[in-house]
Amino acid sequence: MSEYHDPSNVVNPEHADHHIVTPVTYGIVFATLLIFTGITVAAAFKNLGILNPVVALAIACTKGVIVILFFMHVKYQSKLVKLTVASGFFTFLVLITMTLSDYVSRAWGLW
Amino acid sequence: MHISPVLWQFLVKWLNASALFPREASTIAPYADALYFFLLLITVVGLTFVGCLIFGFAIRYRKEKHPIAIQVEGSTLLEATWTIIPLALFLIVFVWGALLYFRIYNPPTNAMNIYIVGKQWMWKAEHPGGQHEINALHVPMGRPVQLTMISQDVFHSFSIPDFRVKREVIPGRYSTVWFNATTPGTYHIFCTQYCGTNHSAMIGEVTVLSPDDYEKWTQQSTSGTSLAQNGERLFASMGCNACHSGSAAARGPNLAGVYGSKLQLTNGSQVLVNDAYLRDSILNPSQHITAGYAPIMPTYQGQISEDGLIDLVEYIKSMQSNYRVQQTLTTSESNQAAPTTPGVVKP
Amino acid sequence: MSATSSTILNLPDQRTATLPKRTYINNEDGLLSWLFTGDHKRIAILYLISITFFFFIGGAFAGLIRLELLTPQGDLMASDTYNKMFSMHGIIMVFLFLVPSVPATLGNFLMPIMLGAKDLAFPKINLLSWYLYWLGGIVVLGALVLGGVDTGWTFTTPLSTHYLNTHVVTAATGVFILGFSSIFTGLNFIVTIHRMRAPGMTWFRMPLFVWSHYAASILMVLGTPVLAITLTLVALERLVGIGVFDPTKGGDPLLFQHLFWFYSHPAVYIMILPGMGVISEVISTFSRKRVFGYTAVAFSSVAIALFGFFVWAHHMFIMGVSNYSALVFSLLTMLVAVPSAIKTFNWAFTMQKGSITFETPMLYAFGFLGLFTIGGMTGVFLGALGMDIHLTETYFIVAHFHFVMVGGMLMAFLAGIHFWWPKMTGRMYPESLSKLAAVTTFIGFNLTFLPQFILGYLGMPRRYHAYPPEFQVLNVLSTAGATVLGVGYMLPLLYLAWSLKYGAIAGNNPWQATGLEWQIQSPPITENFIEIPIVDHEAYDYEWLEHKTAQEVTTVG
Amino acid sequence: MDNTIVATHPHTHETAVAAEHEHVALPQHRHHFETPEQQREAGTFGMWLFLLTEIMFFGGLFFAYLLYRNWYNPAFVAASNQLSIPLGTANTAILISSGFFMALAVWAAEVRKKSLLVIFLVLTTLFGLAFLGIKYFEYKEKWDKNHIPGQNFDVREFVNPHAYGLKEEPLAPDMAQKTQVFFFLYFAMTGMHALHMIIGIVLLFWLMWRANRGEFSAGYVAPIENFGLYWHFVDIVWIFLFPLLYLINRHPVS
Repeated sequence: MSEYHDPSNVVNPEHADHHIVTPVTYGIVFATLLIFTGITVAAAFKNLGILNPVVALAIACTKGVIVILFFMHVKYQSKLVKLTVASGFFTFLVLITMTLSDYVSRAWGLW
Repeated sequence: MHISPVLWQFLVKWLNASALFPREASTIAPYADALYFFLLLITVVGLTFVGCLIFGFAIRYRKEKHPIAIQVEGSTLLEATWTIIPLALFLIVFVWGALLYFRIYNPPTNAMNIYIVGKQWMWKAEHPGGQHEINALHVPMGRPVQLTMISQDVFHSFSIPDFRVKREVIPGRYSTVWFNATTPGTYHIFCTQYCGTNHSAMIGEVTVLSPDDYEKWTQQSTSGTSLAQNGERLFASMGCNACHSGSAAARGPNLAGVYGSKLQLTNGSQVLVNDAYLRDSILNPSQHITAGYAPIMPTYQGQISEDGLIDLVEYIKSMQSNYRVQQTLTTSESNQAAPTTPGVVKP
Repeated sequence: MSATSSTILNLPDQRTATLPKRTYINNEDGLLSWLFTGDHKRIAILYLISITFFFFIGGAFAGLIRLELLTPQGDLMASDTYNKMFSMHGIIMVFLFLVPSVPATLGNFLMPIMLGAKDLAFPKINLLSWYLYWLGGIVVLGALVLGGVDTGWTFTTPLSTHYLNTHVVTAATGVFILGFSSIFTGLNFIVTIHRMRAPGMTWFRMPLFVWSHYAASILMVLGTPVLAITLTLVALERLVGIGVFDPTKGGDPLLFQHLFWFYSHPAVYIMILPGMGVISEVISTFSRKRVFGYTAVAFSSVAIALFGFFVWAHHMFIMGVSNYSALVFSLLTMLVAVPSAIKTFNWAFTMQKGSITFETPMLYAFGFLGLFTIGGMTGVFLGALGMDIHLTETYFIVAHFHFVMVGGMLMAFLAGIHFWWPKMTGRMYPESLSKLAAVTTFIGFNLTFLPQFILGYLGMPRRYHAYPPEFQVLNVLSTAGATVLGVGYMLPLLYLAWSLKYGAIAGNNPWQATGLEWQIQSPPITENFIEIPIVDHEAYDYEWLEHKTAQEVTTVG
Repeated sequence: MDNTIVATHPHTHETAVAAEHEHVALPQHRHHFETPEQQREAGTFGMWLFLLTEIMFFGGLFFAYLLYRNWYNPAFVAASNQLSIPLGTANTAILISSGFFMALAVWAAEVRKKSLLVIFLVLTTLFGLAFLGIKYFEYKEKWDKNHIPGQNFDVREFVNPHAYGLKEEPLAPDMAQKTQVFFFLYFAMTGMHALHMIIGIVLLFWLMWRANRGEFSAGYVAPIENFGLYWHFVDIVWIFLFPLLYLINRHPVS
């Protein structure tokens, strides 16, 4: 174990201090998630037409983001971790949009 | 392109004899070759350039001659140059390639249609006039030919190198390719998509005939009943005419003249009726319900072979007039009786 | 040393020189100390032995394939056997050799040292990745022993799901496991690069070898799981008949193609990028000059990784993707070709005003530059929509990717192995024999694969067991070339093994290179560095090296 | 593949010796890291990279779902309405609770409360098991109704729902066949999710055992934190699966 303390790992932007989230925050997040679950079930029984899946997905995304930010501590993490999370969802979107570009435009006919 | 014809002939002969390039036997081939030569040119120029750089530097700056290296950071100007020039070249290639792609995959409207069914491991060609071929295809010279292709099992790929055309033959979906052969002769047909044990035996020959010879060939090799006639029989025997009787009170829509028209569907969309639509609405009817009709048609998935579907499609395509509808009814009444109408072959 | 000598090789006096007493090799003894090691260098050696083993198995299949194609008739083996041969050749070479080749051997060995770290971030995961590699390898070999698999390495549906009774599921399981081996390697590299750099080692002081591995690792981590789920679906489709890829049940076989190529196109960048890193190091060292336009080369690696995710459908131009989609993917394909062009020119200009010597690694690097240029340019042929129609699924494709993968990657791998051999083993390889091997490989390679371009344009389809007789002349040439190529690959195996005992003692820095790995003893100690270095100079700083050497001389003198 | 997560956490070679303060070297500190801080961050970062691969792994399934839902919407609606909303909702709540207790467990480890940590880990496990239990009954119902894709798949309920007391619109026979695609994706997605849960629960037992020995109440919390990330990721997958599979179209057809 070297005594040398590496300064670049502490002052560099990839570093963030170890933050402890309190149980109160967790409790609030927990309640919010349950409420959103209720809303999404209720919304499914209303006929909103095209908006139904949009609402369902919007709520799911919100819940997901809340979990990622608080339960998974990303809000208190370094930029590096934030960027990592974002890049994962970005690549997922690339997969979806680029593949859909084929399926959607197939219906446009052959010129 | 205006090269002296003599010179051109010589060039073509020389190229053919040395077999570095396939024959140019369709109208598309020269266009494909032009792009190929352009690409070959930039490759050779690029390779020569890189080669000259490497060998030039290697000789000029070898250690014996240049013992102390001079450190250079880089050069934005130079780097920009070799970013922009390749980019420009590649974009030219892209546009050129795209234009060629549309030329190859956009059949002219007056193309004659031949159906190809691929299966492990043979090609079946079905001419609308009732000529059936296996691993062979006869086409007239100087006339655009469109191939409507489908696979019965796995992916195949229909390739005629001398025509520079190729297209994947997919299960469950029609794909098309077209060509206009320019020189009589026989050419290879290959299946280029790996399709199992006898992949390399899935080959055939396309024979390009002069128009007269082609006429003779069609006379001699017809099976006697056209695809549309086969389809008519099938139409009756599957009981399609029970609903698609053409009368106003029928439970199914009138099919006369439906081919090529625009249909309004119950789900609100508008579709152009083509081969693919007809095939799919036999197999998956509920997704293609014409506005005003109930979704009662059963699926025929697994009950009709691809050949049968082609016959049906060809029959529905040929139902362009009321006369044909009446014939259908007559046929259905006399049921299995041989159709009396001559096979309508779309030119 | 005299300024006019034609080599930069600087070996210690062989009469007095010995290998260092304590190295990572003899730090602990016994087979178990290797099998349970956490040392990245030992794992690299384990990987090196493993991939060499699989390379020669895959190579044997290649030899048999070429032998069969000597004559137009299918007379050497039955078509089923032939199909199994090329499937196995593809699966072994792609998943068991090319993907792990440079990253798992040279990358594992050098990455921590280049960053000034004692080890990779997760040594146990690194070891696990090697075990997964073997597990996957054994399952793949198991599929072979049980009777083979004949899907081709692409597992095309519905052929692989409904029309074959060979061991598709076994092979897919093997590839699935290998995927996780590759994911763990990539994950380890990314964390190491981000978190384990020595003080002063900023991003733009990292060697380009590290940059290219970083780019490749991103692709491994993000691409490979898609392959995993795709193969899972294929296996389920085979076992249960679920119908996601089966058109008769409403599935779309093209969905398989999309998902498969979403991984498998980036996979070719996983294969080639680490090779590019090796070339950067080699050319710089033997030109005594920093890499021309360091930033451009570094960013072009990242650009390739990024664009690499947007171009997969160019494998499907004729497969019935929509024309609009084909246009987009073709355009993006043209864009991804640009960074490769930038790299090639930057490497060439690195030599400008340098002081060039021609040791074996440099010869391999020259080979790489030439072959990669051809391979890359023929990629543009295939990216051009209209041209692709005629060329795809023919021997042109085969030649193209062998130029990139074998001509590019394998040349780079051999360049790297020769370059770092003294560091890994402490001994030099025999120079003249290895030069002969480099030249043999180059000639053999061109003889094998240049005729295949012509065959491809003539229209000979790939994966054909028998072919029309007019293609025979070119096929004979190709087979002849393959023989020469085989000799070219056997040679290094023999003389490198020989050099383990009889090679000249290399000393710490035989090439007088600037990388951190050359400043420590060879072979290195288990902890790599006696004390963690503090980096105060950029990569490829030859003036710094000269200064340092001069100082050492004064101190010692 | 997931059991490899175990190895993500740097192992201990010796039994934990209580370290009083962050700056005192922990026995779990690995020699090749400069500081424990560096080690912890490397672990978290590595875990996140692993979760990226999980995103892409599920991504393939999600894309297949998206595609076929658009192609065969009526079949997806009808088949989705066969799933039980009360059970689905209950499961969502249970899984969120499990995640909540996991988050509390991480907190307990961070503030070094050993008994609380063990209690929360036990609660996490119990709720996880409850989720799987309910899932079992849901699967069983599908089995009884022959709604498992394969040879015995039964479409009668979709072709003629009124005969079964359902208020659904009947599906055309060809569309009814496509419900099989939905059920396959349902089983693939929830099954893959359940597999992740099972692996997670196995890991939880292991963590409980270690926590009970006091390994995580002396400042070394990386395994708990990283497992927490994994467990929450599994939650997130379910948060998306629930509306996508259960709530496609619940309102009466107007």
